[in-house]
Amino acid sequence: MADILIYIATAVAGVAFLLALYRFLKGPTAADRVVAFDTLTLISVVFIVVIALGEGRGIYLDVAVIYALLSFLGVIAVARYLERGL
Amino acid sequence: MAHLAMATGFILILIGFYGALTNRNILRMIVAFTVADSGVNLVLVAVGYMRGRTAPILDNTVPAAEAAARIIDPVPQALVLTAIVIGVGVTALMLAYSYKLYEKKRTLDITKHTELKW
Amino acid sequence: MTISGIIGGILMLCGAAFLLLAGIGLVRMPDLFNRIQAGTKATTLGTLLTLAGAACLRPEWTLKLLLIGLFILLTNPISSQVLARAAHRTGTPKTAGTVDRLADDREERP
Amino acid sequence: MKKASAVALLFATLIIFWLLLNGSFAADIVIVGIVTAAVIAFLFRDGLAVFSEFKGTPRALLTALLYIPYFLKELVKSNLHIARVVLTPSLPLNPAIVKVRTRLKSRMGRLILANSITLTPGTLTVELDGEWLYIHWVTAEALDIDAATASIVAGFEKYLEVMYG
Amino acid sequence: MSVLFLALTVLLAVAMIGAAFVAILGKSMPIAILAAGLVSLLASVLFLLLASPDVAMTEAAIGSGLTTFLFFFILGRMRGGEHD
Amino acid sequence: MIRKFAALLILAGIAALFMELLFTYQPDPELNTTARYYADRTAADIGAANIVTAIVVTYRGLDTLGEVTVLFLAAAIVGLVLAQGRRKTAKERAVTPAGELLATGSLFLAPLIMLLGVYVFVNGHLTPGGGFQGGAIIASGMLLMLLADPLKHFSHRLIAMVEALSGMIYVAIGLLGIALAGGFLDSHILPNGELGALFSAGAIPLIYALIGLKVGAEFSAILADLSGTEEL
Repeated sequence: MADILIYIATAVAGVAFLLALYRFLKGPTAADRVVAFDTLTLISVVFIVVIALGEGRGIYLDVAVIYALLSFLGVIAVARYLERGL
Repeated sequence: MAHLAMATGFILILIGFYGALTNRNILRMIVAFTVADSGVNLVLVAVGYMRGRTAPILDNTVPAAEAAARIIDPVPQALVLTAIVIGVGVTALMLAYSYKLYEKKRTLDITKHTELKW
Repeated sequence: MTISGIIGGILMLCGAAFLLLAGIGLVRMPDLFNRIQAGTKATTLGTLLTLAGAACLRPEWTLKLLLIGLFILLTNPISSQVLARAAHRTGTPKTAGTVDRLADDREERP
Repeated sequence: MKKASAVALLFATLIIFWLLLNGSFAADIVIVGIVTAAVIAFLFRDGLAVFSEFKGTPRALLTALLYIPYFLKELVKSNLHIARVVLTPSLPLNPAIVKVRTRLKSRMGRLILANSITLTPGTLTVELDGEWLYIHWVTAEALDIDAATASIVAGFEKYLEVMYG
Repeated sequence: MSVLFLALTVLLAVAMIGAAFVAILGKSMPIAILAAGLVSLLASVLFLLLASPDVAMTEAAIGSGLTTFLFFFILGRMRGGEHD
Repeated sequence: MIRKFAALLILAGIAALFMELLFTYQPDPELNTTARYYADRTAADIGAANIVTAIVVTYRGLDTLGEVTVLFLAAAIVGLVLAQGRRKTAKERAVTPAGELLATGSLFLAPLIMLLGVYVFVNGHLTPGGGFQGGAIIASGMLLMLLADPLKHFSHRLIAMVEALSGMIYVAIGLLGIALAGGFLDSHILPNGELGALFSAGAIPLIYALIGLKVGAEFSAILADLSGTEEL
C-alpha cells in the first residue's frame, strides 16, 4: 500500500520535473532558467529520498544534504553574475 | 539500467565532442569539454554496476560477512572519484589560460589566435 | 500494512502534488517574479512534506531528514530574494499593468 | 563582552548541528564536534554581531516556540493561495511591487522577517533598504504604505519584535 | 522498485541530453554554463541510482558545484568575450 | 560549413565504435577477483565500512598522494599564470554590493557549511564522502563569503600554511607507516577499533581529514586567485 503511494508520488514529481525542464529549455530570460534550475534541484532532492527509501539505505541521505546546499550556492552565483556583483 | 546509463554517457560524450569541434569560442569549448567529462564518468560507473546489488558501504543492512554477494564493484568508483577531482583541476587550468589569452587579444575567438598555427 | 506507512505515503503524495503545482506555476505564470513566487513557495512546502512522509516511513532517519528540511527552509528564501533583486536590477520585463514602487524610487534618487 | 557571547552562541549552534548530523552522543563524536566547533567559531570570531542579537529572555524563547506553528500555518496558507491562482483558468493576477516599513532594527530579525514574507501568501521580498522593504505581491490588495504594512508585515513583526527587537 | 528506478533513469537521461544540447547550442554564455552544471547535477542522481553514493557526492560537490563557480568567476572578468 | 561536416564525420566514426561497445557489453554476473578481494578483506583488514574509502586511502594510497600532488600543481600553476604581469596597484573593481539579506545570511550560513564539510571528511570511512568532497564543501563556504563580499581578501598566508602543514603531516604519517606497520601509508599505525565507530579503521580518519584540509586549501587558493584578477 505504502509502496503504491510512493510510486504515484514519484510519478507526480516526475511530471513536475518535466514541466520545470520545459521552462529550463524554453527560457525566455536567463533568470527564468535559473528559477527552473532551482526547482529541478529541489525535485532531485525528492528523487534522492525516494531512491534511499527504495534501496533501504539511510546513508544516501548525506547526498541530499549536499544537494540542498549546492542548489542555493548555484542560484546565488548566477544571480550575482547577472547583477554584475561577482 | 546499466546499458541505459552507458548509452546516455556515450551520447553525452558525442554531444561534448561535437560542441568542442564546432564552437569557436574558447569558453564554450571548455563547457563542451566538461559535458564530455560527465559522460565519460557515467560510462565508467555504469561498467561497475550489477543488477540487484547495492552500494559498497557496510552497515547493518549489509553485514561484512555477506558483502561479496551484496555489493557492486568498488574499483570503478574509486577510479571515477580520482577522475572527477583531476577534471576540476584541468578545467581551472584551462580557464586561467583562457583568461590570459583574452588579456592579450581581447577576444575569445580561437581563429584569431594564430601564433601557433601551422 | 501499518498506519504510519499509509500516513507517510499520503504525506509524500501531498508533497508531490505541491511540486506539481510548482511545475504548473512555472509554465503558466506570465512573468519572472510570479514564477519565482510559484517556484519558491510550492517547492519548499512540497519538499518538506515529502521529507515528513519519508520520516513516517522510516522513523530512524528522522534526524537527517529534519536537517535537510531545515537547510532548505533556511536557504531557499534567501536564494529567491537574491535572484529577484538581480532580476529587478537588470530590468527583467514585468507583466503589463504592474505597479512598481521600487523602480519609481530608484528613478527619484539613483 | 558582547563578542564573547556571540562566539559562545555560534559555538552552541554548531554543536547542535553537529549532533543532528551525526545523530549520536558517543564520546568520540562529541569530542571531535567540540574541537571542530571551537576552531570554526575562532576562525569566524570577527563580524559575528548578528549572533548576539537574540534576546535570551524566557519570554523571547517562548515567543520563538510560538512562532514556529504560526509560520507553518502561514506557509500552508500561502501554498493554497498559490494553488488557487495557478489552477484558475483565467489566472487572476494583479501583480505589484509595494513598499512597506518595518520597525525591526536588528539584522537577524530583518533577515527572518524577509524570509518569512517570502514564504507566505503571495508575497516575495525584492529589496531591503534600511527600514523599507520592497515586496512583490501577486494579488495586490492595497498599494499605499500603511495598508500594505498592516496586511503583510504586522503579523510577523509582533513575534519578531519580542525575539530580536 | 526496479520499475520505478528504470523510469527515473529514463527521465534523468532525457533531461541530461536536453540540458547538454542547451550547453552546446544555447545562445547566451551563462545559460550554457548553467546547463553544463545541470548535466553534472543530474548525473549525480544517476550515479546514486547506479548505487555509487561516493561518486554521486563527488560529482555534486566538485563536478557541478566548484566547476560552475569557476566558470562564473572567469566569465565575470571577461564580459566582452561572451559573444565572440 | 566544412568544419561542421568534418566534425560530424569524425563523430560518426566514434559513434560506430561506441555502438559496438554498447551492444557487445555484458555485465559480469559475479564480482571479479580484485573486487572480491576488497569486498571480503576490507572489514577485517582495514576496519573501514566504506570500501571505496579503503581503496582510495589505503590499498591505493600512493595514487591518492599523486592525485593530491596533481591538484597542488594545478592550483600553483593557476596562481602563477594569473599573477604573471599583474600591475602592482590594481584598482578596486566597481561591483554591485550584495544586499543586506545575503550579507546577513552568509554570516549565518558560512560556518554551517564549513561544519558540514568537516562532517563529510571526518566520516569518510563510514558514510559516502571523504577528503575530496569535504574539501570542496569547505571551499564552497569560502565561496559564499566571496559572493556576499566580492572584494574580500582572504589571508593567503593562512591558506598556504594550512596546505603545507596538512601535506607535510600526511607524508609524515605515510613514513610512520613504514616504520611501525607494513609500508608507506599503511593505516595500521593506530588500532583498527570497532567497525562503524568514528575512531576506527586505523589512521584512515586522520589521513582523510588531512587530505580534506589540503584539498580545501587548494580549492580556496584557486578561488581566491580567480576572484583577485582584474576585470578586462
